[in-house]
Amino acid sequence: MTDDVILEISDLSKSFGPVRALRGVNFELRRGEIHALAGENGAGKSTLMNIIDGILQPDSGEIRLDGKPVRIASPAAAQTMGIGFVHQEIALCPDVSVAENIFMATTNASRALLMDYHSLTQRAHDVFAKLSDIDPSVLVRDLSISNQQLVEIAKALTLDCRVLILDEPTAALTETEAQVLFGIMRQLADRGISIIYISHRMVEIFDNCDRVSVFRDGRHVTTEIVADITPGDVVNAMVGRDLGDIYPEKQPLSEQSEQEVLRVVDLNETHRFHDVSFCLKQGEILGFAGLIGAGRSEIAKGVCALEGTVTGEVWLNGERLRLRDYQDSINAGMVYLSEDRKGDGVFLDMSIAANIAALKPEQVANRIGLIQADQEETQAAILGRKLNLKCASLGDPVSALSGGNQQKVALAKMLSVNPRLIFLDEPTRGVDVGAKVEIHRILRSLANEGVGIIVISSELPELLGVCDRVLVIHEGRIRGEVSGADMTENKIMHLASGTVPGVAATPHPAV
Amino acid sequence: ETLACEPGEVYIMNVMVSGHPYWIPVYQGFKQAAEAFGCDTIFSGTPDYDITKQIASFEQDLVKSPAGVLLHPMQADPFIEPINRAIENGTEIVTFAADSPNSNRTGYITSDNLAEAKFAAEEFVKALGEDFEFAVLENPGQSNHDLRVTAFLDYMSAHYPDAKLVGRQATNQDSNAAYRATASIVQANPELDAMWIPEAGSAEGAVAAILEAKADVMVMHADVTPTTLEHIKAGNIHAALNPNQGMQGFMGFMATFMAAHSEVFDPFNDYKVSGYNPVQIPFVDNGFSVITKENAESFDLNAYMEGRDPS
Amino acid sequence: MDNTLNMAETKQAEHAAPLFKRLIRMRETGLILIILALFVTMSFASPYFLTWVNVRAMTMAFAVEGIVVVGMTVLLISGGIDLSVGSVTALSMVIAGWLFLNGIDPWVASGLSILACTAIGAFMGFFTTRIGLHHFIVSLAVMVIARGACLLGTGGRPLGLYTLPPEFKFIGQGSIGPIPVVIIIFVVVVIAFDFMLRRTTMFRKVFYTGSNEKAAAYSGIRTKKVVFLTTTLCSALCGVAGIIYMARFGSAQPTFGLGMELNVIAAAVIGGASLNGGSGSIFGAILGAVLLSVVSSSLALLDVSVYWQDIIRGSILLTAVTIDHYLNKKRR
Amino acid sequence: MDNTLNMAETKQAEHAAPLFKRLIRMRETGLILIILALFVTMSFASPYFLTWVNVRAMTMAFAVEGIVVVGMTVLLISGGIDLSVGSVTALSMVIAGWLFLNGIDPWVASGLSILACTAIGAFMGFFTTRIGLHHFIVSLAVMVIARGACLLGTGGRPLGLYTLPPEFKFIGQGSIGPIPVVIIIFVVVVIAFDFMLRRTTMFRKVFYTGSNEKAAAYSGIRTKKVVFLTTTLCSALCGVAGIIYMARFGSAQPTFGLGMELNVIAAAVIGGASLNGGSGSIFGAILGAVLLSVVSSSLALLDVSVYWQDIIRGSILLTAVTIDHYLNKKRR
Ligand SMILES: Nc1ncnc2c1ncn2[C@@H]1O[C@H](COP(=O)(O)OP(=O)(O)OP(=O)(O)O)[C@@H](O)[C@H]1O
Ligand SMILES: Nc1ncnc2c1ncn2[C@@H]1O[C@H](COP(=O)(O)OP(=O)(O)OP(=O)(O)O)[C@@H](O)[C@H]1O
Ligand SMILES: [Mg+2]
Ligand SMILES: [Mg+2]
Repeated sequence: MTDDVILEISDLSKSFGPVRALRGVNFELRRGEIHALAGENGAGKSTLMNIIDGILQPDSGEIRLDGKPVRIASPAAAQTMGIGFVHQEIALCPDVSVAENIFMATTNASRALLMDYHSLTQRAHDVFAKLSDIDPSVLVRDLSISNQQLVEIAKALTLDCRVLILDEPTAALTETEAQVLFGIMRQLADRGISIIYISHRMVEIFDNCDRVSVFRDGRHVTTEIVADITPGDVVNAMVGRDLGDIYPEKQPLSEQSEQEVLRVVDLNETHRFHDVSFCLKQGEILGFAGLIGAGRSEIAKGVCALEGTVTGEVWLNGERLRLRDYQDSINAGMVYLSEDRKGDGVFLDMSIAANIAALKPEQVANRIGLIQADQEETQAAILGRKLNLKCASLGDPVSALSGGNQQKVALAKMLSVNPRLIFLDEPTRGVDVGAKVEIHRILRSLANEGVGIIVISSELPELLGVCDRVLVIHEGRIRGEVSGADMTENKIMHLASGTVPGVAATPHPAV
Repeated sequence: ETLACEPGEVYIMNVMVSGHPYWIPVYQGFKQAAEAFGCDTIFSGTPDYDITKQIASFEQDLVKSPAGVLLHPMQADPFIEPINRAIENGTEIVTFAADSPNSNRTGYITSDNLAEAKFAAEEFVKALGEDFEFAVLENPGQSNHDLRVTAFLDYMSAHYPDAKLVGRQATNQDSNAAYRATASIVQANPELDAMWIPEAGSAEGAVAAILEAKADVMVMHADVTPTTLEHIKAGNIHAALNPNQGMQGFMGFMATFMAAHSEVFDPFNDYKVSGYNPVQIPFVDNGFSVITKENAESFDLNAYMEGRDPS
Repeated sequence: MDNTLNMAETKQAEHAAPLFKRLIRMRETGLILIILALFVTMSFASPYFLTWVNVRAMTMAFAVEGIVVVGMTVLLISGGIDLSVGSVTALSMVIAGWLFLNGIDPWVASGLSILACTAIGAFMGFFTTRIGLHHFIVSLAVMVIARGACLLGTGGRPLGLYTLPPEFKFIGQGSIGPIPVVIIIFVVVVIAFDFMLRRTTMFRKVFYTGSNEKAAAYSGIRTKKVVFLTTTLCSALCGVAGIIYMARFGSAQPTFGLGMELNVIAAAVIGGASLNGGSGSIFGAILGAVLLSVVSSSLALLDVSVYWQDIIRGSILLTAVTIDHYLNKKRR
Repeated sequence: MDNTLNMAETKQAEHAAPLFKRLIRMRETGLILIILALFVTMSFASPYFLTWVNVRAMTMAFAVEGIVVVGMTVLLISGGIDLSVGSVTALSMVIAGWLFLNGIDPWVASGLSILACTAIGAFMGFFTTRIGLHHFIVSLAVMVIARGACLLGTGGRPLGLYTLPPEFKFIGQGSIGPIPVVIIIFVVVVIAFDFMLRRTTMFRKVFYTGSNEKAAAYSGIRTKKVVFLTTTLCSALCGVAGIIYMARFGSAQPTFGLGMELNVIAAAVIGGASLNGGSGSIFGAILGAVLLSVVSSSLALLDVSVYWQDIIRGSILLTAVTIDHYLNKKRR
């Protein structure tokens, strides 16, 4: 790492109407460093990155590249200046092959008249050699959200850039893929490329980054060398207070109830998963672990009758459910929080309040089915406050929110119906530490109230921290179960990658 | 005392698809008659093929309290109520080229579609004998075109049962559709001798198809466009039957004007007691011209309009 | 915290000048201003413009089509589109007229006809939601089929129905006081649907579905059912419109409504409906219809040359939409 | 891993029977099968169907419109739509015809006319990309304006252009060997654009833009420019089509092409173009046009009653699209 500054930002401000997203921000990026950005949801991180990439124009302030003031008018301009960007929200062309998506920018910049699909596919294979085993010739619309994220990353890695911005690239990745990414990042940095890395996972920042800048409420708070500080310091600077314990207390062994909230027997789906049986006791938080594409999401959706044709039995609070579709599941009190918030979690162009009411608009309506605007707002305000949602007005469209705040809206939507059982697929994806703690506390208290909680997460520490018991899924089957002292990253990883012969899963509950 | 308009007495001619060139000579006749009586005229209607819009434009005409309206009602019955209301409020209504027979309109000016059809049939027989194959294009839904075709078919089957109808396609005045239909008909019937087409737009496409197939078909159609005129000159089209538009407009004005000045007329009937307008003209035939190679030169609308005001 | 504070502020501001604020924030305000401007200009340009007869004629010109606009708007919001509205409206007239001429009571005939149109909508709904074809292509095919059925049922000639009983014709030709029944029906339908669309949970699901069908499905909404129902509703309203037209015209015209689809969709889009679904309002769509209709009517009233009318009409449309766009941009 | 296995399998199979596999995987195969089935049925039904003269006539019936289909398909892929194609085609005839009648060399007149149409496209492109209005509404306004300009330029009367020099008429009426020039031009345009759209980097950007405008913009593609250009291209091709029509019919008809837009869009959609942009192919769109045209021609050839034709046509369209949909579903 050298000290010469490649990118310098001074006194940058940006407002969206009444919302002041950035207020006089200063920031500098040095050659060959990996510079982490931390800050609560809505602190202005993505906004700053969008400005650096020319997607947004600042209201005031200066950007200097190599010491020279520049105006970055568009992503195209940013590209010619050597700035590459992996967006927080996946932006891929669904109707186009993976290979073409990866080399879209290259195609755009090239002077070649004709496409060379063969070399494109070949080069895409090369890129993926390190990263994953996605077939470059499939259409992006057929990929799962995590694989799409990998494509986004692959896309950035092919850019010939000097500054690489990664905005929460690991939010949907598991440890394995994330580690590969960190390896590549380090190689790039060693070649003199500067990387801005945004993440809410402190571990990642402290394991992989050189410096960290903290933002709060649109202001730059501090920049430190990572080696000089502790995660606690960063969190403190971000939130303005000490969070204490990140994970709530687990369920004491003594209090374990025999009462079953959920029992799933022999759930099968021809292509996606097989012979899935498990149960969830009252007061317990259950986790699903597994690699990308293991089938965790599919199982949850199968239980809720959300997708696919599923055979098997589902019992909720001792009652056999016969669900025709997800509506029935909601009516029975069983809901599923989607992992793809932009694709199927929120209605981007509708108001926050309307989003939160979507599961059961009847709840905010009077007896003859008329929606009461004030009830709708009140419901949203209560849940919003509970989740520390940051917004200008509850009437704003969700698209005006920062990524993490959008996630909170999706979560609030689930909580709005007072469910009996919630599947949470990547519940804290993109959510800041402070809110994360809050969400974990909420989950625990819901569990204590008897609500069934099943968490699917790619972030192992989260699973370990929150869950009382974790099921490990591998290729559509439950490969094993860990709990108590057995619950270690190591054990789970082995089960998840199939390197350990499957231990007997939860014995079939006697029917 | 001669009959003439009071100052500000205005007569309106209201049509549908007002951009269609058919109306131009009609309106010229209307205007010429109006000038002779010192009357003002307005050309009005809707540019669209839309009954609701035509009714709206008709009702808006009435806001101007005209003495009379010469109306081409797009459909008969929808205009009954508006026409009757107009007459009640003192505006006389005469229809032309299409009628609203159940309304109280005082007159109806039209060319005789039956006569046109009969003429065409006889013309074919004269050239081809009584035993030939023929086809028609048509435009279902448009009453005068419909009549031209059905009358022709009725006449043929009644008088010349040996002639054979081998093709009957709807092309709705679209030359490309007419091209396609005619091409197929000519394919399916290599012996085809004659075609009768109720309007000129389809005729353009039909002739193109016949020329391309190098078929020997005798074509006749109603109305005329510059292109079909050229085809007539070149001998590709045998003849066109064109309603006498000038007479239609001229007589149309006369009928409307007389209806508005009915006080000069005191006929031997019950009109005074029953309270209807005495100038009742059930039907005026404005006649039609047969356009052939010989007289085609005189039917160039652009030449006719040279130096005339279209509005 | 920031958000609580901000929220409180907004609340307060709303209370300070609630009506004015709400008006400014309304999507439709721009259109209203444009239409007002048009009215003011026109009443200077022509002394006849603001007469009752003219206003009545202008309203009658779009009132029945307005009912179709309502159906189309709901369908557009749910993410669909329907090109068959013109022919289905015509078919509604033809079926009812044909039944009437065959001795069936006109009210019963009308009911059956509306039912038939509803069935056509259900048919389209089936193809779009169950088979998964695009609305555009399904409704295009149905547009052609329904027009063919009109021709078949009438032999291409309008059915004269002046023998309809006067109490039936009253729907289309009568007035209550000075106000035509047609306009009353139109206003009732518009207000009812505008209210329902804004307020009922049922119609809220239409917005969710159109905004993001997948997210709606993930919210437990039976999106296929929603789209099926909006498709059916649109055709049913075409059926209703056809009956009113029949009563108004005293005839059933097989060629009625050619090109109506573009007009109706344009009205909804001018009024803020998105062709991608998820947004739109009945009130806005009706304002769109008003704008289109008033422009046409004004040109007719001013005796503008036919050869200029289309050019002016198109230009006004483009200008109005542009102004509306800018007004909305500012307001945001 | 599961998917690696699958990939390997696919790879292997590809090598085994590459052409066959590729054919099966092609989006257009379903349509080709349907059209083939239609051809086989028709050649049993009518001995005239498979004659050269009939095939030639059927091809002539859609060849010129096919050029417009090409432009529309590219525009649809980029995420736009154009309702003005019919009137712009007519306007092209009118401008060129008017200039010719005013003494300008027909080739120069045609060039100027195509230029004017291109300018109209640029005008629409400006409103859609710079001002941000929806293609639907802008092109609707332009459709009305262009139709008005046709009326204004001709006084509503078709321009007789019989005096066009024979070497100019050759474009529309001549043949090279047994093959009409019109068909040659059509085939060249189709092959050229199909190739460019599949292979050139320039046209790939059209796909990227239509598939996800944001993603394309993030990759540095000037998406507004792309959409501007596709909008312009579509109108320019309408200009070309108008000139060919003029040469073919020897006249300029101000009312030409009414309703053409639906036909053209339908062809593209049947051929796999998405109304949401991002997918489609020229080849498929032309197959769509072939399907529509062959059905019409066949009904005429079989002398099916006018009153049944629309019903049959619509039903065949719906059936074909449904079959195509299922064939594609299977293939995936
Ligand atoms: N298009 C927009 N319109 C209005 N407000 C916006 C818009 N985009 C962002 N904001 C606001 O700007 C602020 C900063 O958002 P930004 O996306 O930069 O946050 P962030 O730090 O990236 O948060 P996260 O960690 O949740 O991604 C937020 O309050 C957000 O609501
Ligand atoms: N729509 C789909 N069509 C075909 N296969 C699918 C579809 N959705 C998912 N799959 C496949 O189903 C398997 C399970 O996917 P799922 O999303 O449940 O995995 P997961 O364990 O949740 O992992 P992640 O979400 O992290 O990718 C994967 O192989 C995936 O490719
Ligand atoms: Mg962000
Ligand atoms: Mg998942």
